[in-house]
Amino acid sequence: MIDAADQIFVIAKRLLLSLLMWAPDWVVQVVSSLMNVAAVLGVFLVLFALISVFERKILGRIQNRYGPNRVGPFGLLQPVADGIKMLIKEDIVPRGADKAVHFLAPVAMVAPAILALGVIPYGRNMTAFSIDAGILFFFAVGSATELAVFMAGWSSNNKYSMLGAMRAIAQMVSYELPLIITVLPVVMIAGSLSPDQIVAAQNGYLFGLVPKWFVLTPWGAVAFILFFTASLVESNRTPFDLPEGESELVAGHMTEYSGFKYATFFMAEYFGMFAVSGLAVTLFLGGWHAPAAFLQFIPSWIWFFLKLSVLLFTFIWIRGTLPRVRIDQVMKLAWTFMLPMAFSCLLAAAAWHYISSAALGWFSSLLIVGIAYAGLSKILEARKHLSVRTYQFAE
Amino acid sequence: MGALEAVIAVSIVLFSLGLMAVLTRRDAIFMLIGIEMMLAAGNLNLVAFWHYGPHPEQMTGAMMAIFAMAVAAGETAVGLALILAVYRHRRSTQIDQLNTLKG
Amino acid sequence: MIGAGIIKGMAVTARNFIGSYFEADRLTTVQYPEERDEIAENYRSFPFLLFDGADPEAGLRCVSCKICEKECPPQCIFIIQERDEKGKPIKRPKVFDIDISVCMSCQICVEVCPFDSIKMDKCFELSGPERFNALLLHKADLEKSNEYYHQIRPIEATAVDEALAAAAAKKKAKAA
Amino acid sequence: MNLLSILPFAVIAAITLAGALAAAALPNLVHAALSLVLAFLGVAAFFFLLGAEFIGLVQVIVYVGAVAVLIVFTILLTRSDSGRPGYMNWGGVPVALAVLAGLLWALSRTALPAGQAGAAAPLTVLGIGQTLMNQYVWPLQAVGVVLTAALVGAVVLVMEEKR
Repeated sequence: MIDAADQIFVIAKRLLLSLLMWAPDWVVQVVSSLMNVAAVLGVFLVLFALISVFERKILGRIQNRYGPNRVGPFGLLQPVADGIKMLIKEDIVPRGADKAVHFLAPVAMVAPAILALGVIPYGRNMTAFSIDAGILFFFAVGSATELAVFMAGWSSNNKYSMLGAMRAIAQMVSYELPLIITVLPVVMIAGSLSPDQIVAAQNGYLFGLVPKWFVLTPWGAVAFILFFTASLVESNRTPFDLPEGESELVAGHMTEYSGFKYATFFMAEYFGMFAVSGLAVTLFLGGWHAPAAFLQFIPSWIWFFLKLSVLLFTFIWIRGTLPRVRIDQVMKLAWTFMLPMAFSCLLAAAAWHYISSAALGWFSSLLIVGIAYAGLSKILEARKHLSVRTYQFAE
Repeated sequence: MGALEAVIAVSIVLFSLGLMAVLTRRDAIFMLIGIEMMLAAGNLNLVAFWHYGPHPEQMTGAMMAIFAMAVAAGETAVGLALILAVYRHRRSTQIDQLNTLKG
Repeated sequence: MIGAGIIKGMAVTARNFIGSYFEADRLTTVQYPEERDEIAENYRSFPFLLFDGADPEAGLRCVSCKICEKECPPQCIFIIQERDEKGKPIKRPKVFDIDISVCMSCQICVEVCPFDSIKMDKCFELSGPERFNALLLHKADLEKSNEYYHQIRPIEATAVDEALAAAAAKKKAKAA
Repeated sequence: MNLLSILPFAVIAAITLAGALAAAALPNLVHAALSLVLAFLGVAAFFFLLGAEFIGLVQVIVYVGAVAVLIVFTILLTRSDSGRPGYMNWGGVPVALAVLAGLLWALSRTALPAGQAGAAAPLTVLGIGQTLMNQYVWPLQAVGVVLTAALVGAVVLVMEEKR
């Protein structure tokens, strides 16, 4: 019975497919992938609606107030209200705008985020499209969003959106490297690029209680924190939401959008968040594995979405806490701190993997990462106090 | 008209489009776009011949394509850096205006 | 250390977030239309005319001396004195309008009124369907009884009544 | 080549060539750069079609993710798209057509190996990794050096001369 609950969606899909027995096999194949797409889209559209209201409620609670509780019970119908408002709003396209590119930008922004969602394993054999090089596919699709940001910034024919787009692209390009290098140790240890193998590599429990997730190894913990910070930057979330810094850039590359196109950008940001935190769960938090042996009776996909919501809560929690970072600090953090730390994770992972006795391996990788962290903090902290801020352009 | 011939024909057309872009455009960046297209056509050829070639298990074509891609990326970076450096001195990227070397 | 400040900050917001669920006094929001906070004693919104007894016409204190009309800084009070059939002015206003979209609740009219006939009201839900006529309150809308005055400002109302009673007694003693 | 495998081939070929033609012909520089991206995606789809899945993904990362962004950034920085589209020197088209005709003629004359049409083992990432590390170790290091040199070179070229 437990296995049935776990595989409920897989069985349901097989039942639906069995209705098509008479069709040629390529029709069945097309229909099955369409069903996968519909499932992924349905789940994440609902999650998008929920998280847009939860974000405002959690931010409210952090600031000692309630957050939306007027529309529907506990404010849960607020996304419906927002959606209708967005649909009714007039869609203004600036006269000087480049019509075609202006229209295509939100589409080009949402498409990669949704594509990236197809690769993540949501439960035991519940991956929408299991591609052999799934992680590579994720990054290939992820890098297309920079172009969409440029299209939005350029076609709006407005200085602010151009500045916002340039900041966003500079930020996203320079954080793609740490993002990929922190994933490297996981892929090397798991020995494959496909998310299913990576989740399988995190199976098993140490005397029944401690799961063999990568986040519990020293290099994994550091890589997870770096990956999480880099994903904050990739999805333009606070404290790295420089492109749409309200105070100086109005709404960055999204300034000239209104109505449904703006809602699409909003959706693209959240889908980007889902995709990148889904990957973080797959790579570091053991995908759909239960945290302890005796908890395995709960279906696997519940574990995945529990971990996902913990990560999404942290996204919102960070948004409620940290102030926005200056663009040169963002760049400096990427190249002087994140990259060396990511390389040290690589070394630590190698040490952890190849040293025969587990305990010694564990401590040696902790040592490597610790030395790197201490060294970098000392270097970067020292320089911070000494160097007076030099204004290059504002003489 | 096997599959290999079809792929090669497509890459030939792609190559000649790239050549046309290089020849007809005045802007240096357009020339780079043309060169990129020619390189992509070359890669396509390599992979096609690897896939339909006699010894696919040796993966020579695929390896060659990967290395070609890596070098092409490096080349584009340097090319664009050159264009920027020229732009800073000449304030324009129109090629026919960059003829101060002419005697 | 690089991350130390961030962790401290996150701890603060975490305490706030969890505290908001457990410590009731953290959330001071009042769900306005359903729950209503009691308003302070000295809160004032716009002026209103006082009348004694039951009948607003007979008991109206205002004698239309027009001091408040002159004194009002934004000049939002408009008074026309009542005249009997022979045209002789009677000590009662025929028209007494206050444009509350102009009135800035400065309470000068209350201070200058020698007869304590105009006081500041406490009701603030005055939004009207349109901007001009709805916000021009006429005499009928402005008249409110002394009991209402006692209700909204108990301390001040009793003080005013005592002063009036003392003045009346002194006048009667002087007359007797 | 039954009907089923011609359809995806034709669609992808159409997309690639349309993107390439647009990139070559469009006067507006930004439109050309974006249609170039379309052509790159088409070529990546070709690689998927030819079973080289890994190379298709690398193509998307390298070209769509990096090269296109570089081109677009250069367009921003040089503002060379300042409205007046440079005249098209139409002299180049006949040359390109001549090259096209020559190559097609050469293609039609050569007897290409029929090839087992996809009997090859699919290109697994594991396979690529092993060959990269075994037969192609030195070329890999050489490409590493080339890329670093290109990186340093590009930065030096563009760095502001500290006057």
